[in-house]
Amino acid sequence: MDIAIKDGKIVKKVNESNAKIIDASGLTVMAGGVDIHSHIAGSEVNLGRMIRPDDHVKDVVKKTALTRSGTGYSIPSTYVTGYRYSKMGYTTVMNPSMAAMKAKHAHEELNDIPLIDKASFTLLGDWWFALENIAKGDLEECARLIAWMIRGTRSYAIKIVNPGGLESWGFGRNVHSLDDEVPNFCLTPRDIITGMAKVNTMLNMPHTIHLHTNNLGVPGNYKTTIDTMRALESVYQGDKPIGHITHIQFSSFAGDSWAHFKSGAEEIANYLNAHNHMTVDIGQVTFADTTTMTADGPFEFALYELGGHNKWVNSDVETEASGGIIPFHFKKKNAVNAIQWSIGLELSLMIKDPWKWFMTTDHPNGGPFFHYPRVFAWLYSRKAREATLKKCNKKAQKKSLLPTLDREYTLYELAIVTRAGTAKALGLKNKGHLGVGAEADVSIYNINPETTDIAQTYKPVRKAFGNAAYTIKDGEIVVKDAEIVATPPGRTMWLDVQTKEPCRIDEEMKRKFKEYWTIEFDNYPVTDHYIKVPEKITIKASV
Amino acid sequence: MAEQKLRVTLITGRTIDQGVGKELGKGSDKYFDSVAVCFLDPSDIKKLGLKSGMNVQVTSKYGSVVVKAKKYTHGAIPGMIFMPCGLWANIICSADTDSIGMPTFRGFTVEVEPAPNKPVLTLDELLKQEFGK
Amino acid sequence: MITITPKRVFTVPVQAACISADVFAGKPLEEIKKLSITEGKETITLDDAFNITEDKTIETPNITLTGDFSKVKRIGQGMKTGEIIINGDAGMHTGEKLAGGKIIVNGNSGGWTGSEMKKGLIEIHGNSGDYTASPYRGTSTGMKGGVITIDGNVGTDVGCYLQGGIIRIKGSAGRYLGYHMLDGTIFVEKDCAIRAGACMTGGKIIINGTIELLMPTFTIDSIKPKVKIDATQNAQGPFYVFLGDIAERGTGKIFALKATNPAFKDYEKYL
Amino acid sequence: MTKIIKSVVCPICGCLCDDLEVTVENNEIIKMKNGCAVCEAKMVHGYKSEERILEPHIRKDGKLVPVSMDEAINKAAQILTDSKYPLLFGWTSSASETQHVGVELAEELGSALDNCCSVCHGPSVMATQEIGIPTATLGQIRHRADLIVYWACNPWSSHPRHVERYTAFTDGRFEKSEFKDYVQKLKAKASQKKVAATIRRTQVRYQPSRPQSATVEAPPQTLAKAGRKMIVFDVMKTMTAEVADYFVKVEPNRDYEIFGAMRCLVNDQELDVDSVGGIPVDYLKEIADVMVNAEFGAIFFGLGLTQSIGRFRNVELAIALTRDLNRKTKFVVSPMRGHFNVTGANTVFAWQTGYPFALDFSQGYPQYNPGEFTAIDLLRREDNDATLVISADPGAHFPKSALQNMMKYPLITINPDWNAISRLGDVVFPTQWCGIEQAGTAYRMDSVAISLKKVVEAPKGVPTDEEILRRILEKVRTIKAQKTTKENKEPQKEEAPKKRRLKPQEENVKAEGD
Repeated sequence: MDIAIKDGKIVKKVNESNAKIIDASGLTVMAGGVDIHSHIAGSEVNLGRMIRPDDHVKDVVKKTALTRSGTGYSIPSTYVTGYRYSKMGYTTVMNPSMAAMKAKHAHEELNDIPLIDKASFTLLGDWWFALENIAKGDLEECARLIAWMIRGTRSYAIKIVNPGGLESWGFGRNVHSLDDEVPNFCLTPRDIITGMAKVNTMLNMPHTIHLHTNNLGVPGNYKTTIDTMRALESVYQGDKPIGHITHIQFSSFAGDSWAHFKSGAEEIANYLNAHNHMTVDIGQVTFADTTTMTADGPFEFALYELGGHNKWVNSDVETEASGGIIPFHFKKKNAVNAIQWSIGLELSLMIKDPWKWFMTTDHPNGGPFFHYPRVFAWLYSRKAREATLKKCNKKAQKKSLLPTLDREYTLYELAIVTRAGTAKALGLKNKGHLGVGAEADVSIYNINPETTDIAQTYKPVRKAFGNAAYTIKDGEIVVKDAEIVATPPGRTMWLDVQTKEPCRIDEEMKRKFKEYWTIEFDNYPVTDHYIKVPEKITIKASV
Repeated sequence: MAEQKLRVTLITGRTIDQGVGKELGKGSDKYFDSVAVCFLDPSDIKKLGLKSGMNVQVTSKYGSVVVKAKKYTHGAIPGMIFMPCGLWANIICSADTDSIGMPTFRGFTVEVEPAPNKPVLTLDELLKQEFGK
Repeated sequence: MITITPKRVFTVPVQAACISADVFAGKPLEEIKKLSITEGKETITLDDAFNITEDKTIETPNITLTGDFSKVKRIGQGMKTGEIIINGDAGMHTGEKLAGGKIIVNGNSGGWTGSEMKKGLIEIHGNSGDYTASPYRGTSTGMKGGVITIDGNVGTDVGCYLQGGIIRIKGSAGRYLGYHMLDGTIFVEKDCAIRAGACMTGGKIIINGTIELLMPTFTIDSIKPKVKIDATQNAQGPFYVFLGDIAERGTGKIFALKATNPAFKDYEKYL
Repeated sequence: MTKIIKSVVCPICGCLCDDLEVTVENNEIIKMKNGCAVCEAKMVHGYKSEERILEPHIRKDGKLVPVSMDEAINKAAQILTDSKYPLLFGWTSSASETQHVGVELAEELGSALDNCCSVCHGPSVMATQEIGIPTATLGQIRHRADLIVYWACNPWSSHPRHVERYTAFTDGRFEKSEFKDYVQKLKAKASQKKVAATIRRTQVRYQPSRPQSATVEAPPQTLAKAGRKMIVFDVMKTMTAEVADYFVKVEPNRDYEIFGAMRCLVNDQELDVDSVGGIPVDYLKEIADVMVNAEFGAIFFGLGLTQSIGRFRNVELAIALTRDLNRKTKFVVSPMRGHFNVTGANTVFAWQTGYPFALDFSQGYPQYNPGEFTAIDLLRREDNDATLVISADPGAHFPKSALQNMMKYPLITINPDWNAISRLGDVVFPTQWCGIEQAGTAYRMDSVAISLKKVVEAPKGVPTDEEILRRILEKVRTIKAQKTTKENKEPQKEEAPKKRRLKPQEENVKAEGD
């Protein structure tokens, strides 16, 4: 089968006499990878970079005639991020956690990440304007405000992190269940989640709400996670998913304490197999000396209090969010870490429908994104899983369900959980596939699908996934034989959500604005100046 | 009986006048007036037999500079002098950083003495004298 | 033995991690000459900057450096075996991450000498700079083993995050000696500046001279007649023994010679 | 023609107040509302002073003479490429867009790259690298903080609107301004009545007698009141200290010991000493209690910590204290980042290279080490043989010996006016005032990006610093290309170095999972 590319799009056919022809016979061809959740830019990410010279010094990248220099390891510098994604055949990455107030910073950084298309999700779950309107029951006004915010921050989706918990963290507290009251705001996490899901539907957003659950990282939290999914059942209209739980591995813990820590993967997988209103991504642990970072400030503090960490960053953002960073070394010999690794894979293997779950490491939380090939190997090769499990903590080995799971992913399934499924969940119609009309983002790997038993020879296949034979971005060859050969900037996608009537930007709102933020109303929104190559997507909302 | 010299701890820092002066321009009179000065505790001024506005010479291991003496009015600072950050103060500061990039700008011992006959050099004069440019 | 002397006075820093017995081992002289180093921003060969000769009759030391190497950084970095003698001053990061072998500096040594060292011996017959035996920025695992001896004085922040091994200082020590150390021994024969042992959680610092000021976060434990420096040697007291840093809930020990620290008499009331 | 421009950002200190109202008449700012005295000095007067550089200059026979822009660019590029190891320093009064080009230039040159952070809050950044930092944006503090501690800083002088915009004298959602109280206090000189009422309201019982200190006042009973309180620690009483509820006078260079002691007291541990840094331990105990009892506390610290003995270790312990306090209540700590866009320089450098300042590109990749690649240390050791200073004035803010070493080699400067360093330059470029004549982005002290506005046109022929840098970069590339072709034409003595391949990442990074 031939794939024809013209003007950056996939077309039916081209005139072969003056076309460049790539002979991909005996190779694996996929659409460019689409990452649904990877912290690659923004204030938080950069603070993580800033506090880890010890991490950078062990992974340095030299300047070449074409490419810029930089550093890794767990949070690579911007240029290196682009290069490394591209070398894995990824062409689109979602930056899932952007504080609205710091959106300009995120966009400035995204501009410096070449070779990939990107978009950001704005943290809105604890935004005072949203909380006040949800508490009042005025979801329509809430929707209009959120539309204004999505536009104003040049963002792509609604991100909700530990709803209610971040606001509580303002005074050093947290919420512990869906029905705890959020101090000072007369509402509960349940109200926020369901309210936001309804708002998301009203706005006809291409992606669902992108949810980081309450109680993340707490033993026994799988119950909260199932409660969260149940709460959203009522919003489901039977057509398409209405919620996405991100890095669900961190929300699938069973056991009542760290000492009795175990996997809640089976319960979560069973629920997801029986319901169609949710999608999830995993947040797979890859055993690395990495840097955890999340807007979930209280979680990071709790993690810090477990001990053994030398650095703790907390960064609250007024009226909107919080954040935390801790360098973290996931070790195979640590029982909890090893069980976490197992949970991620158990979920991946037990959720039957590959269109319901997606592969992420929650970069850099579970491990840096350039460890994806390792995760692929664990998915497509039981042998690879066994090899790693053998090196894990004995207690974790005993508790792991992995020996009972025979499933081995095919290349097709792998393509779903890394591009087709993610593109669909994100509502990116022209990405994630190679049909006519799709963007010409193609990755070609040196894997012969007909002659290779990928499960048995997992190591060379893993290597091939990390070193694309070709990556084509918008019809341009950007990687050849794992070498960067061109560095186009990549686009930043953002939504222009058009509501029937705009939100009331009246004196009252401006007064409140002045009261709530320390930036002037006029100076708050992100302007066009901040996006080097924009791709505006216009959406008509139903409110 | 007035003393010849006092050994004091030097503190440097910002003042609002220095801030205004630097923004008006490094060559401005305001900058000169607000930076080529040294604030002393009234008791130390008395010890040296000075009057506010008289010139003093401040000397450290690293250099020596003549500035105008002024009274510190916010609170007692016996045994300390305060100089607004700027070229005059930096003449007597050390480039020793303890290997972290930050020079020693404050908290070290200097000697201060009356210098009624020595002029306070202007920015240009001081640059010429110290750097020959 | 390879002998290296500078061809000129260096005006900009030279990074020469390749000057190491491991790297030279088994290489013919011509190949050694072609090893690449940087002088400022320029990449040059070892030969461009140094006169290099070989004397096959001498086995140890493997490398002798003669002249002013104070601008030459990273000599013997990560070396596992062999011996380097520097007759002159050595630059920064000398013997960084040393994993074995021996480096002798007959002169002064720059900052970060023996940083993150694991094994081996560094002898400095002069002074040593700031951050001797201390790790890189942001790293909380320091020197793990081996011995560093310094005949002269040391700068500030020496032995930070020390996890093992011995640092012997015949002269005086600067501020923040043994900052945040977890284990290991530091022995200072002369005086010690302020904030010794700040944030330490383990290990011992022995000071035969005067401590300028003890951190208030240390609490007196006892008075001991002597203390063990290593398997073969004791320091003769009596010593005041302080425990700390209590702000870090640490159990590190500072041994301060009673005779030279009369200021600590006040603490005796708590014994 | 008069126009009023609102929401203009002040390009002076780390507060980046963005509520200025500027009146422009005939391309000239004639009036400004809302700004502080320093802001007014720059925005209304300083930017148009006679000290403005209007054309490039080159030093010929010891005298600076005007030259064409092309000549100056060529000369600067030549100096930088001829130099074995140049230093690029400054960046703090430039927009982040300019800083962005700066990193590219440094990378191309293989030079050292440092920003003014190394002589102001570099130690704060380094402390963060050692133990992290619990911090917050300024609005969070405005809304919630009922205890504000200014440690070794004097915002009244260095950040004049900090108190009124972000802390004690501002109304937040949960905490209200203490300004009226302060005015009352001034009027009534802390009237007896109020103190009595405060004691009635509080249940804290005071010890009947406390040890006396000659230099430090005892904690006032008003520290136990509800609502916002402000404590100032400093070596000398300042204007900020005068508006505070309590001023604690600290012995110079003893902050570290005090932080250590405070940590123990917050953790309910006993000390073997009676006073620390000139402060009786009993006073410190009361202060520790006030901290623990706060709903939300904020510590702001300034150059008094970063420039006195201990430097980043002082900050490290300030952060450690804050961290300990978070086990009991909510506390944040924040450096009073000073100059204009110094935070932006850290931010931009960090996202491009991983490191915030003290960079070196001589190895082809970024290296970082304060003490090794910081400007003062490089100058102290005389490591560089050429310097480019952009949008900063080390001439007025570096110690003499460092400057003397800098003067031994060619110096290129890019600054809008004849500040001290421009006067010392060998190639002197004029440039626009960023934030007045040039738009762009700056980062506030809490690393919030804010867009600067262009309110007036720059004088004719004066380019932006970004443009100058781009032209120098372009010229440097041309000269380098010429050099390579020249070298290639000469008979080759040795093999050309092999084209460096980016290693496949599997080898590049230590693989742990298998």
